[in-house]
Amino acid sequence: MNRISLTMLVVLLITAITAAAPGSGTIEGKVTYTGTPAKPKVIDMSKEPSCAKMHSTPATTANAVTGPGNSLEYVVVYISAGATGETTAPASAVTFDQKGCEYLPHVVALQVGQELKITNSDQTSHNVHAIAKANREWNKSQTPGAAPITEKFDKEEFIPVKCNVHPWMHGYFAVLSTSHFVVTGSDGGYKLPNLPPGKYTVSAWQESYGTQTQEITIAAGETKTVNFVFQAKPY
Amino acid sequence: MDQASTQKVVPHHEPPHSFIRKYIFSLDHKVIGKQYLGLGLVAAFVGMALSWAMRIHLGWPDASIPLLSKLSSNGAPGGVITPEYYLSLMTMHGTIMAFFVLTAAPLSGFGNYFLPIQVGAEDMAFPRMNMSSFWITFLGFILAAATFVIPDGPPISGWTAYPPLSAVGPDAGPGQGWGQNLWGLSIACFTIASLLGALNFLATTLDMRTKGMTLSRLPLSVWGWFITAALGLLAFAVLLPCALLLMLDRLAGTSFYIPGGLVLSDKLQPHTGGSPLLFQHLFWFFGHPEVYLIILPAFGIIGHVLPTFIRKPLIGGWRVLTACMVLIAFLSLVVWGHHMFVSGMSPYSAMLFSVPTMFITIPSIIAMLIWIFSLYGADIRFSTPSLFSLGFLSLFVSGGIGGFFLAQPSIDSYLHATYFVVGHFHFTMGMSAVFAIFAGFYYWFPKMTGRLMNETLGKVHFWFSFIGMYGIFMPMHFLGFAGHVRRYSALVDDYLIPLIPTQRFISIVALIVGAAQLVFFFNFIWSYYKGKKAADNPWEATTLEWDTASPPPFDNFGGRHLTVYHGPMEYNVEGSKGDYVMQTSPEPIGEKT
Amino acid sequence: MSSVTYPQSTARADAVSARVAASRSLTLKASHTAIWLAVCAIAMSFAALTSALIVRQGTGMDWKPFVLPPILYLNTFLLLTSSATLELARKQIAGAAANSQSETRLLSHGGKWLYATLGLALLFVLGQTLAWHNLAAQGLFLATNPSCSFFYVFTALHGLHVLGGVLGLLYANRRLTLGFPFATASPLSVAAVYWHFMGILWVYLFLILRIRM
Amino acid sequence: MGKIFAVVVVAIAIATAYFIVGHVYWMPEDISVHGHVIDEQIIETTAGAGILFLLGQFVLAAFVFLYGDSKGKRKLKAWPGGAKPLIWAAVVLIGIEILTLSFIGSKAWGAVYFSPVDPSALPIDVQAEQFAFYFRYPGPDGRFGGTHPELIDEGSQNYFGLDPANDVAARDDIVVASLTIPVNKPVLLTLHSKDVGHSFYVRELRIQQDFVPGIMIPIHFTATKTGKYEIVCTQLCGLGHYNMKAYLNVVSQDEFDQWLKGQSSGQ
Repeated sequence: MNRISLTMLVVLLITAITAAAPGSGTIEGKVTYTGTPAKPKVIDMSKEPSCAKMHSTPATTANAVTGPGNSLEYVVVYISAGATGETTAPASAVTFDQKGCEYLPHVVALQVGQELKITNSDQTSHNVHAIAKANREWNKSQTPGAAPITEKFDKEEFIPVKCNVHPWMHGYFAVLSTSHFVVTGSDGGYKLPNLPPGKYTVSAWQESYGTQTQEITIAAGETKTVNFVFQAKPY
Repeated sequence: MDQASTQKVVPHHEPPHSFIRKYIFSLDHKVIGKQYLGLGLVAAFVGMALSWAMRIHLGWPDASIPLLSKLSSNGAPGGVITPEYYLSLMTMHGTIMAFFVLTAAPLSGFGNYFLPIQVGAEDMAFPRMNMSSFWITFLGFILAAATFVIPDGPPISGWTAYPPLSAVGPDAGPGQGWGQNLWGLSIACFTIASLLGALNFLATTLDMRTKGMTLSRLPLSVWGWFITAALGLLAFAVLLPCALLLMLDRLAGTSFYIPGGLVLSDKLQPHTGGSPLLFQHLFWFFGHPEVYLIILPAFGIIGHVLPTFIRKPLIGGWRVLTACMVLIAFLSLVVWGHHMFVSGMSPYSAMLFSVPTMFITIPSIIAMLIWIFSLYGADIRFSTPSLFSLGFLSLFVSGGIGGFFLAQPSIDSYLHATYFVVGHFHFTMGMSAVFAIFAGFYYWFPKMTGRLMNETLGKVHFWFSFIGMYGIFMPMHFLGFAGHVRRYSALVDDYLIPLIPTQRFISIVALIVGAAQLVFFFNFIWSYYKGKKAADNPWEATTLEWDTASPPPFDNFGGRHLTVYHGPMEYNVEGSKGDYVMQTSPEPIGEKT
Repeated sequence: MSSVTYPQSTARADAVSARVAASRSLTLKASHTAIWLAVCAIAMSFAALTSALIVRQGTGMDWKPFVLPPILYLNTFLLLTSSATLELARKQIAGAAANSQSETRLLSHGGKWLYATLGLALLFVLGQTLAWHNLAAQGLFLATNPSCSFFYVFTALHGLHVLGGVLGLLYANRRLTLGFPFATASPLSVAAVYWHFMGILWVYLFLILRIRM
Repeated sequence: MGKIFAVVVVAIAIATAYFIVGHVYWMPEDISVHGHVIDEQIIETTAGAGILFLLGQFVLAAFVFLYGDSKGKRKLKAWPGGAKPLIWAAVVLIGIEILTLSFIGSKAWGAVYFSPVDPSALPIDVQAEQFAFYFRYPGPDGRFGGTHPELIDEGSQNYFGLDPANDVAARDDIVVASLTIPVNKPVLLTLHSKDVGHSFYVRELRIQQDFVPGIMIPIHFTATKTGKYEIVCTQLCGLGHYNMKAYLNVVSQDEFDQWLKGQSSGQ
């Protein structure tokens, strides 16, 4: 094969790839519930006055946060199968703050190998205890004003994280192997853009209600809607 | 018979020639004694450094100690001590001080060096066992020190290591993984070594005494070590299985101490039916005698050193003080429950344990009266050893008083686990023992090295230490009355915040006292090489160690066979020309014991 | 600096040989003392363990008794017999030592009984391990139930002590192969104290387990 | 040297006495029915032990002061009477002190532990865990729901492992992080631990009692003074030990009923 045909082949490849970009599809939708979810419980922070006085309205449990129109917040929606060609984790770190003895955000999603930056904005010491099973379990204290703790995870896992000093502090590290993931906001809506055409399995994970999956095929430039409905339990 | 074959059965080895045999794996009780003292000094320095870190943190919670950040990036990120690292420091401070300093130095250190000489033997009964005791202890210390370099860091469950905290592994918190395992191994080593050592001490005292060294002529130091060894044999024999069961719970999944239905770190623990109180009973059955394993050699040393410097025998001779020590040792075996008044043990047994605990004060107070009233009409010579002995008397009175409070369940229910307890046991088993160690160290240094320690530096060391000890530990009693809970890495409770200045004051005094100990280290090193040459009997004492060269030759008495004619406290005897009579002097006098 | 002059080496050699007898009897006396004290300490440890068993069985609601492997009866018999054979060995050797002035090897008298003792000891340990296999076959392991835990701990610790005793007997054995006057029956008598204690200790542990199962 | 030593010892003894007698640091006011007995016990012990302390230090100081270094010029005197008077003094005096203290002490102890529980006492279930206390009131139905360790889920504040789905009694249980009790009414606490050993210590109540995992430990008391007090943990329980605390609110009966109503509507 001579050099000219080789260069032509390369040119063709490049054009093909660039052409694909604008034509990438999007999956979007809304996560809602049916039935009656547990009433959010008021958290009694009296043992930690410095935190208690940071809440004008008392903080409440976040294991099932609902919004208008039965929307569910803090649901992790991600491509669990079908996604291709993404291994490198983004260089940007995901931040996870401890403020008013609450985790901000309650659920943080990040990619395998991506850096997690944990900060303490409180006047009290916290200990961040990642109760991992697939990954290495760790438990580190963070005194007020201490430097951020940075960690990485090398396996896909939904890791419960807690602070033993303030037992009500409970959150999750959603460590995903895909780069296509999103955590629903207060409206329960989500959007997974830049998906090359193809067949995908979309999964939605909620800490109390479990995981749901749906199959979907999208063509180039197409935007499809996938909604998830969880069965809420009063207790 | 030719000498070669003779050696087969001569238990008392020949002078070694290789360096290793001389200084490292030596069978010579004097070298082993020095090794123990050296280990004790190193351990004491480590333990003291740990307490400095704790004191700095308590006084100035957000102060940064750069050195610590190098030692543990998780435990002290940026040099600021995290709550769990404070507990690690506390745990290792207690473990190292209680075992590797206060038990090792006065008993195994001075005991190894001087017990055989004082009974006129040429070595311990079992030199090889003696050597292994030291090296097993050394291994134990290495294991304890190793906890600082492993990733988890040292355990955080205190030197008492109560299960389930100490038994369920990493779920209980940082340091409860390999840190706690190494800790357990370290304690096991120390225990085995102490048992072997106790056998050696007892057998040597009973069977290796020289001609004329009847029990009534033993120096009080020997009595102290002998009684301690007997007590240790019983106490450590219980600690060993206690620790074994704990390790099995940790590593083999058994449920001796861990009950069912425990949830740690959101994990339901796979155990059933164990009893945490069982551990507490086993532990304190050892743990309370341990306090006396530490203080009885101190009693012995003071009983031995004081008469030399007041130039009088103690009132009641050897009998009364020895009887007190025996009584204390015996009672210490039946009072362990007073550590558990609020532990959920039956309130009836609390009352049962309270009474013998109170009765321990009687022999203790008799001993104090004997010492104090022996000063009456004396001619006290104020050299450093005597100052430390007198300091011991004052400190032990102050410490013993706290016992009256803690021995009563009703009062203990208020003072338990407060700084009152911390102040109390630091006065009694801590500082009293330390002062006795210093008394012994300044007293015997000339014999061990052939040189005298510098008196001026010694007195500086004494005054800073003596006043300092009160400055540190008396305020802790006061904090106890204010309900200041111990083992807190930071003061966040509303009623504790006003007490921070007091903590800061204690910290400052502690740092000054710590600096004063450096004076001692310097004096020790300097005198070792440059100190004034010592005569064989610089203090004009009577016992056998002063009847040989300084330092003593390999077989202690250069082949002489001593015969003992008198008791150890023949000072200012009527009708004798000098103001003291050596135990070996045939000069006939009315034997007064 | 020393006020005491160290004897010359030749003088020392005599001094040493003169001390031989004295030192030897001293050490043997001390060894007897030590072995009795060691027995006390070991008894203390097992007393602590057995009281732990009683407390643990009383507090936890999860105590499941099991049938002790029958081979334990045989093992008990083996261990007690070994005490008897040891006594036979001692009797003959002591007798030989008393009236032997020559270079006789004391072991040639009653040595067979000593070897019999060692053999029985090893059989006992083997038997104990068989008992473990028996339990394991029933699915009873160290952590299965507190009753099993205590069984394994007792037998394992006692077994270790027995092996320690075997070493002691081997040492005494070596000393007996020396010619007179260095060979004496005494090391054997020291080992015997420990050995009989091992038998008594096992009977005690066995009874405790028997009662508690 | 001897004179300096004597002066220092006396100075230390007097300073200590000042701090104790002057109550520079002291117990807070007692707010319990049983507490005054313990306080009297502490006062008596302080008096008895304090005298011994001062005597010991003063006699030591006096002897060191009098019989200091004489460079061997002084003729030595023996203590007249030898050991016997000292031994008798110790045995008799201390014996008496010990026996009296033990006698009064056991009464004080009995007042705390052997007094019968008032049948009308308000039952409260207390759980200690790393690193907080949680308190459970039976709610309107007056019955406690069963607890199931495997159901414990702190994310949803189910600290006790209640099973409201299947257990009706559990549904109205009130779980809070601070202890609110009515004044002058007997209270019966049942202490149990979720994980490791803890302790329940309220200085003002003169009560300290460990939580022992695997055991339920009942304690009862009556608070006599309204106010806000601190409950702290005194048994080393892990890294958050220093910060394991809760508040005790002693309120009037009416306020208590109000509070309880508010809570049960909140559940």
